[in-house]
Amino acid sequence: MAAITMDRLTKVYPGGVRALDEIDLTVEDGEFFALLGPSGCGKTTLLRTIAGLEESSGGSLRIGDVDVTRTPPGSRDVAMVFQDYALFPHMTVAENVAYPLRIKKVARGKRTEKAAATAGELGLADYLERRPGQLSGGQQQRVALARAMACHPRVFLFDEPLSNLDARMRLEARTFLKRLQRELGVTTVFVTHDQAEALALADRIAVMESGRIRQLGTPSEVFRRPANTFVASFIGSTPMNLLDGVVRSRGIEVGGELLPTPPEPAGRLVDGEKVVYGIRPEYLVHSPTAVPGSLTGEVRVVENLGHAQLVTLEGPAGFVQLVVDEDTPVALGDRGFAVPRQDRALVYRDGELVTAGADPTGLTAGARATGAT
Amino acid sequence: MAAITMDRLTKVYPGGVRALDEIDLTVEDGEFFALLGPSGCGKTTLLRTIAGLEESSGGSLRIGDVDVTRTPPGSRDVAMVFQDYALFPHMTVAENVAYPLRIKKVARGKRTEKAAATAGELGLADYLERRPGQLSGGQQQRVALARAMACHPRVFLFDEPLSNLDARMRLEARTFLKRLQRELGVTTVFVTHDQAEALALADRIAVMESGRIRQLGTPSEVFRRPANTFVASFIGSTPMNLLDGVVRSRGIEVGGELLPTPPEPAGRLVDGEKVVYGIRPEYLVHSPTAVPGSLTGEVRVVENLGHAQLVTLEGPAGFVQLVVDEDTPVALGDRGFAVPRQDRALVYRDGELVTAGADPTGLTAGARATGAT
Amino acid sequence: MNGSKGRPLAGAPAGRTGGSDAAGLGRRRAAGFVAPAMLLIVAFLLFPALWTVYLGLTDYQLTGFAAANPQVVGLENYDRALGDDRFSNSLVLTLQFVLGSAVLGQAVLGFAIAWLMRNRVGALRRTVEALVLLAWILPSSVITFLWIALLDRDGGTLNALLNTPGTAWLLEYPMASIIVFNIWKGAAFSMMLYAAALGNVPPSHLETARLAGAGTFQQLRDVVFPRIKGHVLTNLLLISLWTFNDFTPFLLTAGGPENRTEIMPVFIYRIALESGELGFGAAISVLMLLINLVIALVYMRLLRQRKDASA
Amino acid sequence: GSGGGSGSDTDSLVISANAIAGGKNEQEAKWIEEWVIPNFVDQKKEQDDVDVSVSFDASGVDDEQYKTKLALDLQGGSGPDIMTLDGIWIGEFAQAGYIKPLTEVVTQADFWEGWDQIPEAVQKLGSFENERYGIPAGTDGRVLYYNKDLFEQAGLDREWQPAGWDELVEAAEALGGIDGVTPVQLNAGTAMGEATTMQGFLPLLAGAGEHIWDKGKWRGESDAVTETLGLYEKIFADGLGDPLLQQEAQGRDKSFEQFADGRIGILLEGDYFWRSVVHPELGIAPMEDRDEVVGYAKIPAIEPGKGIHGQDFASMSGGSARVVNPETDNPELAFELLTFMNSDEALKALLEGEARITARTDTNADVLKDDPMLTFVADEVLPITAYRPGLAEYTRVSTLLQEATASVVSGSSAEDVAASYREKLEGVVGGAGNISN
Amino acid sequence: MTPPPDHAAVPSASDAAPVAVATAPAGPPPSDTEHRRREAQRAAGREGARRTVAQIGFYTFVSLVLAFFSLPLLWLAVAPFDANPGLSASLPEFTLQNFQVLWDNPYAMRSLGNSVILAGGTGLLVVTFAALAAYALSRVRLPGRDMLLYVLLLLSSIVTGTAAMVPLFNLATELRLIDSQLGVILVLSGGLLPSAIFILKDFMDGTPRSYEESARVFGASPFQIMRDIVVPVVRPGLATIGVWSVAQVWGNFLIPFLLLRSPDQYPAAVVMYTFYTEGGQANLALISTFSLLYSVPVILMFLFVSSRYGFRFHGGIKR
Ligand SMILES: Nc1ncnc2c1ncn2[C@@H]1O[C@H](COP(=O)(O)OP(=O)(O)OP(=O)(O)O)[C@@H](O)[C@H]1O
Ligand SMILES: Nc1ncnc2c1ncn2[C@@H]1O[C@H](COP(=O)(O)OP(=O)(O)OP(=O)(O)O)[C@@H](O)[C@H]1O
Ligand SMILES: [Mg+2]
Ligand SMILES: [Mg+2]
Repeated sequence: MAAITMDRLTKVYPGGVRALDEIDLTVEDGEFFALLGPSGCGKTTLLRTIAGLEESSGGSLRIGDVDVTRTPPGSRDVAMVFQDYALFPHMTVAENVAYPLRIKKVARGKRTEKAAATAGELGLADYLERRPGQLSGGQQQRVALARAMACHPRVFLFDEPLSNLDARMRLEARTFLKRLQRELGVTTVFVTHDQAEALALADRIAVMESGRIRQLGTPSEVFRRPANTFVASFIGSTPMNLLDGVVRSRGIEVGGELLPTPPEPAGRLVDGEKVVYGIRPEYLVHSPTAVPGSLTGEVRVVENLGHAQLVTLEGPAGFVQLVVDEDTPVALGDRGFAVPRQDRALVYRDGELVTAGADPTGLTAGARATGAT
Repeated sequence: MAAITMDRLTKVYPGGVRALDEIDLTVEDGEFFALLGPSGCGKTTLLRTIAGLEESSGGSLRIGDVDVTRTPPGSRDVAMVFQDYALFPHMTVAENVAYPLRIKKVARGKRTEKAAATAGELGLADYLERRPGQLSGGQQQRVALARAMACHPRVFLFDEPLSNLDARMRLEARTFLKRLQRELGVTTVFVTHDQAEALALADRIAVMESGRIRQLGTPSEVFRRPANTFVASFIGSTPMNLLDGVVRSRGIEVGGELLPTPPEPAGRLVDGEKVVYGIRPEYLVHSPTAVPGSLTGEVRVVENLGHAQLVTLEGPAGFVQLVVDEDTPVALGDRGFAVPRQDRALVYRDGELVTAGADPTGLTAGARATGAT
Repeated sequence: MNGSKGRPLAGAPAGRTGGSDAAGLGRRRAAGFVAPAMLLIVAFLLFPALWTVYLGLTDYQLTGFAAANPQVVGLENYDRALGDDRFSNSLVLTLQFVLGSAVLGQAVLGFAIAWLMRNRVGALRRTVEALVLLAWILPSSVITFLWIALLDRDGGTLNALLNTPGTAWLLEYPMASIIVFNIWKGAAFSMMLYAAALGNVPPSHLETARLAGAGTFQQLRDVVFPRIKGHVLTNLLLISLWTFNDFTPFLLTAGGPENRTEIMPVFIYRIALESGELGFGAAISVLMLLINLVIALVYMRLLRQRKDASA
Repeated sequence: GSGGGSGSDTDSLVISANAIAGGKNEQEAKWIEEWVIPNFVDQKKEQDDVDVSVSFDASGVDDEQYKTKLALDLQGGSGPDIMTLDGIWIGEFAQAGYIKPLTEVVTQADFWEGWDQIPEAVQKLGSFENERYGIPAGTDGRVLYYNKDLFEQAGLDREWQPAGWDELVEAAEALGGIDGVTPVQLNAGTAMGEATTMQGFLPLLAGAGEHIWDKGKWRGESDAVTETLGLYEKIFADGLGDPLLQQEAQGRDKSFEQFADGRIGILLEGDYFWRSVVHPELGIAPMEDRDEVVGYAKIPAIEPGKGIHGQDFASMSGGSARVVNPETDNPELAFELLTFMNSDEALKALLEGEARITARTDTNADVLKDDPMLTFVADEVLPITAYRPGLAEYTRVSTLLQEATASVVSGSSAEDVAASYREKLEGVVGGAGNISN
Repeated sequence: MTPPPDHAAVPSASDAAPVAVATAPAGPPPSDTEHRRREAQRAAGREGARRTVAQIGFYTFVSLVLAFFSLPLLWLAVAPFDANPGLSASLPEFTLQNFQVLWDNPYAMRSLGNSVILAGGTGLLVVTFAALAAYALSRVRLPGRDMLLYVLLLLSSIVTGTAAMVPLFNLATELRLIDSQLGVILVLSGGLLPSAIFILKDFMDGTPRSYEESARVFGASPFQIMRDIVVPVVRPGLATIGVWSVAQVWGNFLIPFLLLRSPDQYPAAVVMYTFYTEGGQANLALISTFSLLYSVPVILMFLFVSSRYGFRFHGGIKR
């Protein structure tokens, strides 16, 4: 009923910036969908186009069964939470939450009641008479959510709602948001530039770059099998090691070492061709002593990740990062060896993942298929 | 030589807010020291007091061998990088970097040369003639660093320098900063509210709460053995599970289950007393089937952490979070069991860690000892 | 009002106006918002102003034959004005007045107060601001009496205070007196504007300069001024225009002694009201407008330079 | 009424004057509101059984502002039915067509019996180019005041009437012998404003035989003008007057004080000086022994018989006149009210027993009989007096004259000043064609 | 005079070789420490002195400002209660007689009411219309918008002068606005609007777009957005403009004098001129007392507005 279907949706700003470039995408009903990408890639533009705050320059947009491409924002039945929450500073929490109802001409008594109920659900019952300036960031965020929920929209749009919170609160808010969306079951599009947030929250993720979607898939698809080096370097709380390599008959030569060819692309590589060997720091196993088929280097930086350490080695293959258990002693200047987990290594040719079959971007088949349902 | 020694340093703001409450602390020469704590705990105040931007209300402050308690900021030989970088928008990168030298009346030719050299070290050679508005966040941060470095201060002060960067850039910048500080060897105090950043970067960490230091130690000390529940709940990329328990003769009863008493506090507990049982999500092992001595509950939320999943169980002990391997299938609504790693579990009595001996806060012995060197 | 009919129509042009049109106003509705103000402005400002420009081309007088039969005399009035010593005298005086009281006086004093009070809260700041603002909002006819009493030669408060009995400030230092008077009267606007502007200067910028060892003057030069240049120019533009058109000094000195304070609005008042030469007066008003225009252009030029510089 | 008028069902009239209750010229305002209006309305009711309504537009502002407002009203074809105008505005208002000769407005205009009570010379106050525009409301006259005690001290007669300017200068020179006394205060310069022209230059010029405006032309560099400036030169160059006093903004007030203090010998002023300045009780510079010490004499012509109209003496007068708006809906009724306001009875009601020169001889005879000075002005001065030209250019010419005297006072020669005056005059009155020599 | 702080403690390190990398940890000679300590002490001493001087300077300046701005007001506080006020603020011979006289004056008290009507009406009109116009101009890009504002600003200087009185008067006559307070309000509003729009536009430019967008997503119409969101948010600006325009009207003499006929309608500014004698001398007793009464409403308004809405500018031309 409230799926969002974009068909060749395009947005060109007056200055000529092509912020959305023929986006084909379907967000399923009830799905928690994350838009991820670097600054300026068009995430906000896409969200605003769905909300109707920007008029599309081409293509069409449907929410549920209705074509809303030309519908003004107030009639699209969507609610948006802005990065700065956009709480009205002169209204109390109760008034803020009730505002959409006021616009919809709900009688005063009824809307006060409803606003109080919604705010109550989000644990704001004690703050109804405060003004936004008197609330902490996390509370403000909940007010913004309550306001978005108050008029039971068919779609939630969140533009980086967590980025204003401090690190600690962000974690709590994220869990809260996830649980809330599960309970309400409202289709949700969530913009972020923090990949950890996207991975943690989303049912599916679209990774964007300069107005286009570079990969579409579930968090684990995107995390485990980034469709291209762009996505690979973008996803993961520690960036993936992307190392230049040359295909040899018995493996892939990286920085002078021969590493075993991963199973998937195995049959699809040509001897002597240049590829990029991708392996996440989490999938490199540390060894203090030389091991054949491993990457090596001198320990340059050790960063504490809490229960583990991120070690940066500098060696013939360049910088290589790997995650080492907290109990393993690693000292600066030591020589270290990193053994790749074969089943997790990926190979990119011309920036694209070399795969066994189906399109890893999830774009052609996936999007079309879901679009057709 | 350029250690920073604070002796009962106190700052009371005109309104009566006691932002620093008799801080005793020594930051060693060349150390990378992180100040961590929730918003409003006094981190910025401490930094600004070191810089001389706030006048202390009591106590003394030494940089190196010199008492600088009453010295004006311009004469303390410290450099500060602000959260917003504070780059002068009307000056080019070169002019920005040269600004401290200009104030110190270094001749034009010499200071241009020096500024260019410093900027060059930070990879800014190509941007010397640009203005800050034309640079990306990461580049701006490097300009701010270059400006701070330009006059070779004895101390660097950083106030959340990374919080304006997007998540991806933050990771890169963090590694860069760490390497730079290593090379320069300048005493550095770094304020953050992001514990992951503090853990990754710092030689030592002070965790603050309302103007006081609650724990002082290396990242792994602070991570593994938080001295009190405040620090425990603050440190860690996923918050520690802090569960109410009662001491029994054969273990600690948490949510009806009897968990083995961790070895350290073992002899120090009294039967029947109420304690808090602390265990990090990373140190809980998941089991789909019932295991004795485990915490149990229904799976409520599953968050993808990339190579792992954060699972929230709701059970008799309340909410329990644990980290589960990415390959382990966990479905919402399933029943799950979490087995604590005994050697990592902690016990808190009245909010304080029950330990085998030495003061875990690192404050009394630790601080004094370092202060005396 | 919120009925579904008409909405898609209204929404369509709204979107096209670009990102800054956050409320989806659209040009048509925007025109509707502007219309009432424009209507009043056209009727009671534009139309009389154009009429005045026309009057400036005639020999129209309030009374006499020229009132019955005004003749279009072309640029004669302008010719006469430009050759008139009184006009050039009043132009020079006006420039002194504007420069002294607005550009130097109000702007500098207003800035000084705003700067020194920027970090203050509480009674002191409120008192200072209230007094300064009071001078701004009291009616001119009242404050001129206050100043006449202050500057009076026998028994005036100032003479009593400075122990300079018998000094006739308004006669001996007429220009200085009205300049000081106008500073007193108008510093509030600059103070408020600069207080707001200084609020926009990030403290971290000032502190960076302090850490580098910069003194107050260097902080102002390197950090504050570049940052608030736009406000400075808005402020100068408005207070210059207002001071240029300020008639209040007439109530204090009546243009005297010996026309030594006959600034342009006073000159026009005398021409138009005392001599009834409305055509000539209108021509001088137009000349005054042109001088204002030149000043505005100079300011805007500076403004544009600033834009280029920060681009 | 016409412009300011209310509904036209009943006959209604509006009176306007620069007077307001509780403020400026309160006496006149109260008189109109409390005496004129009720009495006139009653009278109409009783005599003609007509209901009329009369209202009063009060204002209390500078004369220029009042004039401007009236002019704006009149140029738009509206305005009050009856208005008080300063005598010197009559000409410029007439030229602008704002007001019309009374005979053109009201058929009965010439048949008012009051005209007989107003001297010909005084009627000029409400006239322009020999046409009556309004009825003069009151007038004044200028004389030479002198301090009898000082005269005695200088060895002069206590009773003094100079016959020519020589005698004036002689007396001044005699007074010059007394320490700390300024022999003559002859208003000059721009700080004195119109007082320089009215209580200085113009009466002297009349004594030299000329009007400043005559037969449609302004006087330029004529002999009389030069001679008048010459007198200034004589007085101020020879130290008979105090040049500094002429430059101060409060110079006129100060000269009054000095006269009252016995520090000025001779002073040219209007009867206002007698009534309101040195009046023992009401004056702003009161002289308790005014009646004994202050003498007054007519202003002499340069030589006997050389004044205007061949007079031996000269003076200038001012005052206001009440005028009927030509656009009024009820001209006859308005004129009736006008004459009512200028009846003997009405004027006496206005004065409330105070001594003041009115336009009417019969009234003056009654109200002035206890005041020898005002009687002197009414009897001796008014018949020989002159009025300023009521033209739009007059104020500007007056300013030029003030500037001219200022130059003489500060040391320029009368001839040079006269020449440059003439040059500037051309610019002000629209070319040499409007100037006579 | 204190020495300029620029010389304060130039650390010797800044003159050292520009190789900070690796050299820093190598301990500098002990004399350097000694030098630093001396420098630091000297700097601290100078800082102390500088601070003292700065404090003294600050309070001197503030006292001067307070004196400068309050001295002229002294007369207003004293003269009205003086039986024989002169132009000096001497100790009064206390009386309330002047107030009694004014109370009995037929126009004085009423004129204050008229002033309130004129100023209030104009203030309301200017604030409302300027807010609408400034909002639209701030949000919708019209070609030549800035130019238009500048031109109007300049033209307003003609119309507020005396030379334009004939056109204004004739216009009012044609529109039958003579002797009507509405006429005065309209004419004054026309002159004040350009400056008001100019200043208010800055305020409008400063409001975050996201407020409006979020209301818009809820379906609020532009008018509702303006009423519910923008107006409350820029309230300090509106208050500022309101006070400003009221103060402008409150002191305006010429326009109400020219356009009004019946003294019953005169505002205080006009009535104030009537307290002069026939000879043009001011009746100081009445004028001072009336000045006080005349000032009280604006002062009250100012206090009300500043305590209620704050009274400040945002400002300036941005971007
Ligand atoms: N109103 C506008 N006019 C012109 N160009 C615009 C406008 N808004 C955005 N853009 C441009 O469109 C592109 C996409 O912008 P958008 O705000 O959608 O990026 P984003 O992915 O949300 O970035 P961020 O993470 O920084 O918020 C950018 O290049 C931006 O400069
Ligand atoms: N200038 C000031 N006047 C009065 N109180 C202040 C001032 N600056 C800070 N405070 C108060 O002092 C306390 C400590 O503030 P501080 O800025 O040091 O916190 P912080 O740890 O840096 O917080 P954050 O993470 O939000 O930056 C807070 O309670 C704050 O409200
Ligand atoms: Mg965005
Ligand atoms: Mg802080």
